[in-house]
Amino acid sequence: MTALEQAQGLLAAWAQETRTPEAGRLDVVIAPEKLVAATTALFDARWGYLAGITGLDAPKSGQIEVLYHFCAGAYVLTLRIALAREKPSIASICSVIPAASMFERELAEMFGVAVVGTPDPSRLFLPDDWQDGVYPLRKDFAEEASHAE
Amino acid sequence: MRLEELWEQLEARLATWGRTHSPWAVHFNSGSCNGCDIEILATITPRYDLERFGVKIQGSPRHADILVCTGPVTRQARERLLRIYEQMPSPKFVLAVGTCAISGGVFQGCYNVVGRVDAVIPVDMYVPGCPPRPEAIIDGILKLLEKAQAEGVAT
Amino acid sequence: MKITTMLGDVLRSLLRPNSTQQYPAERQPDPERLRGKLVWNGEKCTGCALCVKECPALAIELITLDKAAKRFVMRYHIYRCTFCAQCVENCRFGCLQMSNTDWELAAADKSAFTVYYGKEHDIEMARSAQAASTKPEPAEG
Amino acid sequence: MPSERFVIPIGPQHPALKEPGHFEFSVEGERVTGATVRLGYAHRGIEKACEERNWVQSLYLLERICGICSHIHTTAYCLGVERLAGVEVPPRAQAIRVLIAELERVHSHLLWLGVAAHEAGFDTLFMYSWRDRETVMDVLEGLTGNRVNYSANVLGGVKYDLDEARAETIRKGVDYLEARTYYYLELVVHDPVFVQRTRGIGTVTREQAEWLGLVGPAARASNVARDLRVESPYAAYDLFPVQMVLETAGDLEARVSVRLKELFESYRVIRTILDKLPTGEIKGRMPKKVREGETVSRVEAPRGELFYFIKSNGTDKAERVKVRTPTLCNLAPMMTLAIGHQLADMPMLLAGVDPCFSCNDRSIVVRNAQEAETRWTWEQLRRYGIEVYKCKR
Repeated sequence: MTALEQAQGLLAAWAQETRTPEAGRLDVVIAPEKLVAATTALFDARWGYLAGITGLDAPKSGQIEVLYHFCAGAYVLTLRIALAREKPSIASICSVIPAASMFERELAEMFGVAVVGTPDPSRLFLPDDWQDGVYPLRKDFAEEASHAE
Repeated sequence: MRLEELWEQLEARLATWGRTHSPWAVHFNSGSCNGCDIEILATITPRYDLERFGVKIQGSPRHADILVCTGPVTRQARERLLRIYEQMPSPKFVLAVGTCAISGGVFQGCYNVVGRVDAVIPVDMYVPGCPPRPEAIIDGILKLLEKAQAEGVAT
Repeated sequence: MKITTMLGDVLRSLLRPNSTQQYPAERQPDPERLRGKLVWNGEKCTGCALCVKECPALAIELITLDKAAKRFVMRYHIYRCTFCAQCVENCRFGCLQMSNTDWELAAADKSAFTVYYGKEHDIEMARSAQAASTKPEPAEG
Repeated sequence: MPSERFVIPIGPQHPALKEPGHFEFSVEGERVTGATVRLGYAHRGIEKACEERNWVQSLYLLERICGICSHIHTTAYCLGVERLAGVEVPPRAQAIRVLIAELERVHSHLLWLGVAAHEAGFDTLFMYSWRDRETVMDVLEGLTGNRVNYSANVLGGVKYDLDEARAETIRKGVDYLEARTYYYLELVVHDPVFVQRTRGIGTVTREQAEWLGLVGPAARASNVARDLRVESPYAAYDLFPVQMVLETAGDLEARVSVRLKELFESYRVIRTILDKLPTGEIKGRMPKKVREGETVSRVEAPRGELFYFIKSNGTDKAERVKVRTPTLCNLAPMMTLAIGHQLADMPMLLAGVDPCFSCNDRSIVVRNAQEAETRWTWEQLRRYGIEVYKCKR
């Protein structure tokens, strides 16, 4: 049994959809409220480690997709969670994986996703005088001086 | 009267000579990619040995004559750059090393980048390159000292 | 470090040639592939502007004076150039080259960092057109 | 008086830090009771900028995330984009990529050794290792035309080919460096001064390393087998396999020796590539637009695993490029580890992870909000220092 099959088995209870976009990768779509449970299952089985959290903004569909990448050797497992673009919010997984704190803070600052229960929600890496409520990685964020003139 | 003038002139020349023959430099990275920084560090290592010209890279801006700036100025670093410049005693010179410090380079238009160094503080010498070779940095410093010598830096 | 090892090291270092290069006085030969200042030779230029399109730092501008007569002037901003040589890579006619000798570019005056390439009277024309236009230098900084 | 905690701010401009970072250590006596870091001085917003530049422009932008590991960033990006576009990269190009990546690892590890020695107050070793590092810098300059941002990668292949004369220069350089590396390895485990600063300092057990999510040499020093060159060979690593270097002690000394021993692996791989370089083209055809899709590209940078997530929407620009650098994984655990150590050990502990803020700051900052502390500004500390010395006089 490969690591990905094992992961699929672990997550079977919560998976809404399972895809294999490339060799060695597995995408599992889960509901936002199932995130902590799914992460706990992976952590209890010692399946890999959290490699990062990616946010994807899709204004057309009115969603912000949050991707939790777990890596084990050559394999990459991605938990995909779709959130509404209006007031997006998700539970923190820091109680399971403390190292997720930084990734969650990045997500909060860059996409305006409220991470509920994250241990340290303070201002992250943007400058001290950054305007509240402006999220640079959202698609509707306009750079003051665009590169292409 | 004449003697006093002569003395003043002599003093000024002596000061210029001293200041251009052993300038101390302080290095500040205002958001660079590190490329220029390691090249600046390389200039003080045995191969290039900047101390041949009396130039010493040291820590405190209060003891420095030359501010070596690298990188585009980020919003967060802008205040620090200004403060370091203000802390330096006069006469002071600024050397902008690398394309980013001169124009912003590839980072032109990034949201967290204020832009080039001379938009924040006056710059006396520019060294383009991405990053410039250590030789090019030495060349820049020598040109800066030449210029300072020609203009005189008594005050 | 043991004292014997250290002494051996010191003695060996004494016999080694000096590792410091006396740079401005003595010069090493410039590496063949060194990427210095960009040089444009417009004889074969067709004005395709592929070099301009993929420049990551907007360092080059191709000014078309007369497309049919193939009269082009290149304005090159050294102070923006990242010396990546993507333009050299893109040019199908070999018009662009990065000089391996011209790399000591330090200057106190930024105007030295804008270079025009092309035929002399074409450059004059481009310069006067630039001076006449009210458009400021594009995106400086 | 435990309520009157002393906070020592360091940076962003500091003689020991060549890069901007701001640290604050709270101390009781000499013992560190809390450590926080505020980065963001080098945050430039590269991820956003990638969305507004075309695929080729982004390549050079990403190269300038970090001047020390510039090649590995572009390799990760190129591998990902080429996979998305379905471009075949000639084997010769892949081998040259690996060759430059290994040369870069040599330069990065030697650089790190010098910096770590400098932090330990061993400036002779700093000068030695930087002097020898010039050998590999010369090799890289001869091969690619620039000492730091090589710009050797293009989408679809590499720019610069290798000929026999250059291969010979590389071989000579590698032979010299190998002899020097033996010397350093001998030195760092025997020199009493250096050993005092490294042995038993900042120990991370295997469980901790896995739990805290360390990557790269820092993880391998704690016997965690994480090396993507071995686990998931990318580019030409399947043709030129690498042996994983592991240490068990988990302290700073182990981190030093893992890096030095990795150098021998790099030398071996470089020699094998030079001997068995595949023939053929060095560039594949790359379309201007990349078809829709997402990909994950992971490579082993000198500091550990580098993670790229690239999403294309079918145009000539990327929809999203996400970069997770190894420093991010390693810095936060070190801040946790700092607690309980002597203040004097801090520079070494930080040097041990080889933090690269320019890599990191592109996206992240760590700060543990600590309230009810007497925060000292740099100015206050300076005044305090002056007062103390006045009293002494």
